[in-house]
Formats: sequence, structure tokens, C-alpha cells
Amino acid sequence: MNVILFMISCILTNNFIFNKFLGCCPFLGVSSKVETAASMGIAVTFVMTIASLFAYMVNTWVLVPLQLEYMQTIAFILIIAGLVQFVEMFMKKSMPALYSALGIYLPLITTNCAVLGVATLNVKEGYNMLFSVLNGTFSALGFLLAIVLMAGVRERLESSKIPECMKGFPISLVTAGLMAIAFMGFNGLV
Amino acid sequence: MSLILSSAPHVRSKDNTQRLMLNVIISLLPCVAAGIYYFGWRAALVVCVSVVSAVAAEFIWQKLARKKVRVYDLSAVVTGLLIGLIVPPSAPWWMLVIGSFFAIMVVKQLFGGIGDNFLNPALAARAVLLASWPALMTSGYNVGKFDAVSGATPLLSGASVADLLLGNVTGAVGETCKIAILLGFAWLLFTRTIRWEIPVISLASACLLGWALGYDPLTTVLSGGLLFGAVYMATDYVTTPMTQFARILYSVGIGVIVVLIRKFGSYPEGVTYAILLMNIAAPLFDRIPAQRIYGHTKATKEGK
Amino acid sequence: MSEKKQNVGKVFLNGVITENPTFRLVLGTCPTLAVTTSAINGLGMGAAATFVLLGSNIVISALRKVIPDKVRIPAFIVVICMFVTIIQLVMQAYLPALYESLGIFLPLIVVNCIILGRAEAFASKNPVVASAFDGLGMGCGFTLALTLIGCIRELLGNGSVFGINLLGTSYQPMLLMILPAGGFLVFGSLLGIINALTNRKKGAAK
Amino acid sequence: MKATFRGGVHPAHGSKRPTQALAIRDFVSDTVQIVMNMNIGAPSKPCVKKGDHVKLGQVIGEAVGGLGIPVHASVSGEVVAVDAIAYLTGEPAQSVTIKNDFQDEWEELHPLGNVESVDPALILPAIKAAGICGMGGASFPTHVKLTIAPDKKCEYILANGAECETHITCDDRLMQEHATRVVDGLRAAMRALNVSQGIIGIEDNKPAAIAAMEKACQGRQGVRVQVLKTKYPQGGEKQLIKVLTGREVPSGGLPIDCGCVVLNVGTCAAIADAIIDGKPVIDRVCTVTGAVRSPANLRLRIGTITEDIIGECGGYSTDPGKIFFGGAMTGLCLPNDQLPMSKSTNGIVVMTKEEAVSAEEDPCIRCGKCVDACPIGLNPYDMKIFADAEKWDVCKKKHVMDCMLCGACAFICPARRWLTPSFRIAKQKIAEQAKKEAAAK
Repeated sequence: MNVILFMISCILTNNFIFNKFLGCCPFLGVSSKVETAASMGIAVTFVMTIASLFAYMVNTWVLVPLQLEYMQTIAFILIIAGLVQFVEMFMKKSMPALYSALGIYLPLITTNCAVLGVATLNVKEGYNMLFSVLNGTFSALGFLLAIVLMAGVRERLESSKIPECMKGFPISLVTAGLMAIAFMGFNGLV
Repeated sequence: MSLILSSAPHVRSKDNTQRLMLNVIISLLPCVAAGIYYFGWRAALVVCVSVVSAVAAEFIWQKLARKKVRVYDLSAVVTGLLIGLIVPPSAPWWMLVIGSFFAIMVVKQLFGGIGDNFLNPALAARAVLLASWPALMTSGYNVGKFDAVSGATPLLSGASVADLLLGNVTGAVGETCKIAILLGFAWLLFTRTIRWEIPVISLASACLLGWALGYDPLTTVLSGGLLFGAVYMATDYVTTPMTQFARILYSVGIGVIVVLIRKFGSYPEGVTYAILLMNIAAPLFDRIPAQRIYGHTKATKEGK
Repeated sequence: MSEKKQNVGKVFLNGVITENPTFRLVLGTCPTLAVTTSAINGLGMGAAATFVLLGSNIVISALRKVIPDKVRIPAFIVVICMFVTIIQLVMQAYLPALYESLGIFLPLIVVNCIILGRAEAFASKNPVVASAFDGLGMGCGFTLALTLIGCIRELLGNGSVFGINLLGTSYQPMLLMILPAGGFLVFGSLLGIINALTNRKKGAAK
Repeated sequence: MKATFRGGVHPAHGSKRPTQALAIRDFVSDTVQIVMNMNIGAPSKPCVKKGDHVKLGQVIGEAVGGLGIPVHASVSGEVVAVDAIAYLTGEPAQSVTIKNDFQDEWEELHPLGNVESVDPALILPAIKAAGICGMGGASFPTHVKLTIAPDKKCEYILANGAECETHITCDDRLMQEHATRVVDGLRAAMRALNVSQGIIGIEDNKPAAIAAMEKACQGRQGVRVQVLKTKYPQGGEKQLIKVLTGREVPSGGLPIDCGCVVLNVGTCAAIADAIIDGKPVIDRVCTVTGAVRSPANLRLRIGTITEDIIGECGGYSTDPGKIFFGGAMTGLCLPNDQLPMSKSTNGIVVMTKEEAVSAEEDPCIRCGKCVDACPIGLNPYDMKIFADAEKWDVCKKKHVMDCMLCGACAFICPARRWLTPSFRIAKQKIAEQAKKEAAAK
């Protein structure tokens, strides 16, 4: 039960975008079409899950025993960068169809602060391995939900008579703000 | 002889935007009356301030943006009325003004005005007020007839069904008297302003889930702002899906989220958020190709 | 861009105003939204980022001819990471309260697109002095923007600026402003207003 | 059971048809101007010249091409002009103006006799010779419609008596007064194609017509009347087929692709006239209504000038603002009242200046009424967005080519958006594009 509640809270209550402001750049940048937004979200989910696992392992089994916690940031970012490279190569070889759909988003993920954020958060919150991975996966699913909803709304906005000065980022930010207000309904859900 | 040349059709139905909005306003009058009856002159004041400030906001924006002033389409009046009816009767005037201005300027006009807002302006305004001044929005129901009652919350579980129906409970200005809301609903249906599906399906799904989670089904429907929200907010044209199947999905979503928030959430009432969340999902629901187009069968698709 | 002498003053102002990373380029949105619940947080975050920018720009510019092109991005990240770790340790030691309130967004400066962006677009192609001023300018622009947003949100959401109460005790703070949603709304509206003003200027110039 | 289809609207004017109770009366004017492009397809070629004397029913325009039909003199008298005229749609066409001598001296006719005993092989040539084209408004040559490609099979012939358009009552009166002729025509078409089932669809707001037709069908082989719910566009070819047979015309196809041929009841009557009497199309029933002093159902000679027709109906009751041929949902506007009516003119409606003003377009409020009204199941609001943006390829993806321009969405739209006109343009643009691409290949 605990696990289920944790998952729901990761997706809805503590949504990465609307509550933690992690991954805002791709959220605003890659959300103009539902299809691309979904692809981005899936790619992020993929990377975040694996990154959480590896970051956890490196932190618990390497950094902590060696008392190198201050090297966390640098270690994690290297893990993520390497991981993204590896995933890209692996996908290219073994899953060409998936690669052609997600490939172009993978390099962008290295600088997605949600990935480094989730690794850092896991350490900060002291999650064990299971919860670290769950946090990675379900926070990413929350990101996926947010970016797909955002893309749906933005596709609709395309035909709207938005004032000239609000077009682009400003209206996207206001949209995100209004969506965050709606997501406040999930407060205390878990 | 000068004749007008135009493309068919040459007749239009009598319903125009203004007329539809007028129908909504008429249907809200019983709720306003019930609010005044139960909460006294404060309720009248709350409604008036909201309506005036909403119309003013619309007018000011359209003047400033050098757009055509469309206050006559009455949509701002509807938004103002709705805001006035979903706040506590003791809400301070400045809060109503901020709510109305937020609803009209940020939620509606920033996105391009009537027809382009993706959230229900009145509900978004309520959510903003609730987040900004939670204390003022969750207390202050004890005015008018309820002067002496203390500590009552909008979701009073002990109230009898008769009290709930008549509105003899505390709550927001227009949400309490269910009979008034049902009267309004009947008027909206009679004038074909709205379809029955959205209110009925969202109420039914809330009812079912509430029952499954151990609530009394009838009280689930009659308590809080669910009925008001289902009839007036969830049916807002602009923010609901366009196709039949998507509308059903949308309605079920509202019912389910309302009950989930009531049961598990930290807010006593979830109608506002349930509808806002479904407003956000509506464009996605609309992408589902729900209607079969005449003459398009599997065979013709494969043939291509 | 070729390695020509650049007017350092111009480079600095370019970062602060013409290409303000927050308002004109809309980079580094995450910290902009997350830490601006108060003016002091905005200022702190801005200062930290400025330090990292300045340091990384100088080092990367100095090493620009040594770093092989193929591994330049990882190399940049390592350099940036180094400075981030330094500022983290410093803050933890001397400004523990600010360190706590910035939370994970301090280490996340590593992936802030502004810093990597400047390294790639400017420092790797320009001499040390110009790069330093570019870093300083961008950093100041970022700090300015964050502080401004922080001020607005703190004023509306708490009635104060830098902790000093300005609106009196009768003011009922609009809590929304210091909630996540408020961050999006204030940032979006500010961008809109800035766009409107520049558009008007452009219109007037024409 | 009253059958109906999904969607549709109820145009208020449809219920008020002042001419429903008025019997058909004849009107012959002293001049007719007969245009040569009354049919879809190539215009006919005039074969008389100024000064010729023509008899009633004499061929004055020869059929050109596969879709061509001959045109006959609708009065006897002297040809006073053969000249070009800018008619309602399309290119300027030739027209023949005849001064009526009121002798009604017929050309020699070749009746074939009873429709049940005539040699089926003679029916189609007779239809072509009589110059029959769709009388419901589409004006597609009937003999072409009845020529079935060898790989297709016709199983139903449907007589369209729905008359769902506003204002118009000519089919209603025709069925009431000439029910047997309609059934005869339907039977002739059925025999020509060796089809065993003929269904006459009539909306339930025409009880007298239903009764008359049911009576006329008694004892006739394979024909029956089906009562339909009154709703626009019940008489749309696609809707009628769906309702009467449960089949659907495939997208981009013709009724025959699902084994059906649809004939207007007026066309049926014309077929009967051509077989039984050997009579070509020289007149048709037409409803004249709106802002005229005495609305009427008139049997008009083809080519009668609009002004004369209005005059026969007592003249304009007020300053006219708009005149259109056909009903208010799909009718075509006239630039002036000097134009003649044609074989497909089933109604002439005059609107007052107040009625004629078209409302300004308001912003869409996404009420979804257009989606509910579309009888095809399209999303008009969505197509309109892309039509306004002139993104024709997106419009095409949204199936604008399936739109039949019935006007239901534009009628119901509370924001008064010009949906149907936009789709008309979109369809034209897409068709032009396709033509260009075909030419490039």
C-alpha cells in the first residue's frame, strides 16, 4: 500500500513540473505537439529509471564508503552523460524503431535537470534502492503526464487569438501556471 | 435593384452566443434568489460585486488591447455570476474583484478572449482565491440565517436530505439550494442550451464511486458544490470536449476525481479541481477519433 | 565567430540587457521558477550562478585550445561541476540557511543551460577577458531577473521584500504567489509585459 | 417506424410552408430564355438561329459529350435571340430566347406507352432524348445516372420525396397531385435496370403526399413508401440511402457503389412523361415564396424569367433583399431578377432586406453544436480553423472532401460562423490542387 501511495504521489501530488520545477526546459521547449511530447516523456522515463538505479548504486557502494559525498554532483552528471550515450548506442543497435522515434531527444536529456534532480533528491531523501528507482520511474511518468497535457492544450492554443506579446514562452508559462493551480487539487491526496 | 449575394445557407437558427449566455443567466437566477434568502443582503452584495467587476475587467481589457468590445455577448456577466455564487457569502469585496479580474484577464483574455480559454474562468478564479486566502475561502459561511451556527463546514455530513435539497445548510452563496440548481438545470435543458450528458454522467459516476467507497450515494450528489459544478461549470461550452465519446470520458473523469479528492485529498471539496483537471485533459480527449465518418469503413481505409 | 577584440563593456551589457538569459533567451527556467519565492533566494541563486559562470567561462576560455573538440561537452561539464561543488561547499559552510532554501537547485546549476550555453557559444571561442565579462554580464542579468521575480513574488505573497515588510500588517498576503503556480504566472506575465514594451519600442522606432 | 439518420437540424422555416396547401397552377409567360448549361457536364450546343420558328418540344440545343443532354423549346414561337448569358454558376453559356406565340404547337412526339409493357431497352434512350436531368437541384443527367458500369450492380432505386429543404413544396404538391406519374417513372427506371426494389422516401410533415403515394403504389410491383422523420438534410442522397437501405455510399464514391440509384420524385415524373407521352422536359413545378404577395406552386415553362414569375405571384410584397433559387439551406443567390429559371429550379425564394443581412462572424465558443449537427460525422469547428488558416492539406486530412455542403453546421452555429462557405472554398481549392497535380503528371 505504501508503495502504491508513493507512486501516486510521485505522479500527481509531487509532480516534477508543477510542484518541483524540475525539467521545465523540455516541458516548455518540446511540448508543441502531442506526439513529440509523448516521445520525449517516454525517453525521459527510460533514462530516469536507469539513472536512479545507477546513481543509487554508485552513491551507496562507491561514494559513501570512500567518503567522497562532495563528489556527488560530478559523479552523477558523469553517470547520466555516460548512460545517455550508452542508451543511445544500445537503442540504435537493438531497437532501431524505438530509436528513430526517440533518438533525437536522448542527447537533450543529459541537460534535463529532472534526471540529475531525481538522483540528487534520492540521496537527499535517503530513499532505499526500491524507492529510488520508483521515484525515478514515477516522477518521470508525472513528467510525461504533464508534458502530454501541456502539449494538448498548446495544440489548442495554436488557433487561439493570443495577444502578440504573449505568444510563445509567456503564454506557455501562464498555461503551466494555470495547470499547476489545477494540480493543487491533488494536494494531500497521499 | 441591389440584391445581396451570399453563400448558402441563407437562414440561421435563432440561438446566438448572446442568447445562450442569457439562458445561462436566467437559469442562475433561482440560485441567486436562494442565496439571498439564506444568507441575506451579503449574498446580493457578493454577486453584484463579482458581476460588475467581471464586466469591468472585460471592458477594460478590450479597450486597452484595442479589441472590439464584446461585453454585450454577456459571457463576462455569466463568469461574474458564477464567481459570486461559488464563494462564501462573507467574502470581502477586494477578493471578489481580484477573482473576477483574474478570471477575465488572465484565464480568458490572455488566451484570446471568448472561446479561447482552456480553463473555466470562474473555477480557475475560485482555485486561485482558495490557494491565496485559504482561511477566507473556507470559513465565513455563517451569515444570514446561519448567524448562530458555529463551526459548520460546507461538507456537513450530518445534514438531512431534505435540508440538503432545500439548501438549509451552510456553503457557498449559490451552491447550497439543490432545488434552485435543479430548476436552473431544467431551464437549460428546456432551452437546449446544454446537453444532459455531462451533468448526469458526472453525477452518476460520482454516485457510483462514492457508493463503492462507502459514502451514501444521495448525499454524495447533494452535498458540497457537486451539483452546481456539474450543471453550470462542467457544461461550459468552451472548456468541454467537442465529441460525444470525449464528453462521456470527461464527465466520468469529473465524477471520479471529485470523490477521490473528497475521500483522500486535503481539500474538503474537489469539484473545482476535478473540473479544472478535466478541462486540461479535454483537448487530449478531443483527439480521440470517436465519430465514424459517413462512408468511411475499414474496407475503404484499407483500399487506400 | 572569429577571435577578434571585443568591447568588454558591450559584452557585459549584452548579457545584462540585450540577451538577458532569463527574459530574452528564456534559459534556465527551472531555478528561475523554483527559487524565486523570495528576493533573497533569487539574489543568492543568481550570485551562485554568476560565480560558476565567471569561473567556468574563464577556465574554459583559457583551456579552449587544449580541449579536443570531440570531448568538449563532457569537459565543459566537468569544469562547471568543479565550480558548482566549490560554491556548494562554501555556501554550506558560511550561508547554511540560504544553502538549505536553495536545496537541490544549487547542484542543479550544473545542468543550467545558461552556463553550458555560454561555454559553448562564447567562452570556447573567445579570449579570457572577454569571456570573463560575458560570464559576469550573463550572471548579472540572471541575478537581476531572479531578484526581480523574487521581489514581486515575495511582495505579493508575503507583503515584504528582502524580509522587510512593506505593505503593512493589514495586507492579506496572496499565498498563491509563493506557490509553484505563482512562479509560472509571474514569470509568464513579466515576459509578456517585457515583450509588449519592446514591441512598442520597435513600433516607435519604425 | 420513422426512419432517420444521425445529426441534422430543424430549420424553423421548414415547418412553415405556406405553399403546402396550394395546388399547382400553370403559368406561361410571353418570352422564355433557355440557357444551354442546365446540366452538370458540357453545355448543349444551340441548333437554331435568330428568326427561326420553333415548335413546342423541338430540340433547340444538341447534347455535347457524355454528360450532355438535349434542350427543347418550352414554348412555340419565334427565336428572337441566341446569345451568351452569365448564368448562376460556372462559365458564361449560350441561351436561346423565344417569343411565345401561345399556339403551343407541338413537335411530333413518340410515345412508348405503358411503362409496365414497354421494351426496357427503349427506356434509357427515351430518357436521354427527353433531356432529363436531376430535378432536385443537382441537375446530373439522368440517363448517365441510370447507365450502370458492367462491374456494378444496382439493387435499389430510391425516389427522393423527402423535400427537406426550407420553403419548397413543389415535390410535395407533385406527389399529391400526380402520384401515379411518380410511381410510373420509378417503375420505368426499375424496369430499365431490371431492379426489383423501389422505395419512395417522404418526410412525415407531408401526410397528404404520403397518403397519395401509398395509394398509387398499391398493386405496383416492388415499390413502397417509407415515411421519414422530418429533419434536414433527410433528402440528402447519402442520408436517404442510409435511412432507406442501411447502406452507406463509400467516401468519394457514388450511390451506385453501394447498389443504389436515387431519383428525385420530379425526375421520376419527367421519366413517366417521356415514356408514356414521349414528352421532353419543357416545364417543371416550382415553388415561389417568401416576400411575394401571393406565394404559389407554379408549373413553369423552362426558361421563364424570374421577374415574370414574381409578377405572376403578385409582385414583391416589400423591397427584396435577396432572391435565391432552391431552399434557404443550399439555395443559389441571384444577382438580379432578370435571370431565367432552369430544369433544376425547384424554388424561388425572395427575402426581405432585414432577413437578407448576413450576420457578422463571432468568435467560436466551441459549443459543439456543429459537431452534433453534421450528418456526415465531421468536426466542422476543427475544419474551419484550418480553412481560415488556408491550410488546405490539413482540411483534406480532416475529411473536408466528405462534406456535402448541406449547411446544417452553419445554420446551427450560435456564433454565426461561415462554416459552409469556408468548406465550399476549401473543397474548390483541394479539387484545383488535385487537378494541377494530375496535369503535372
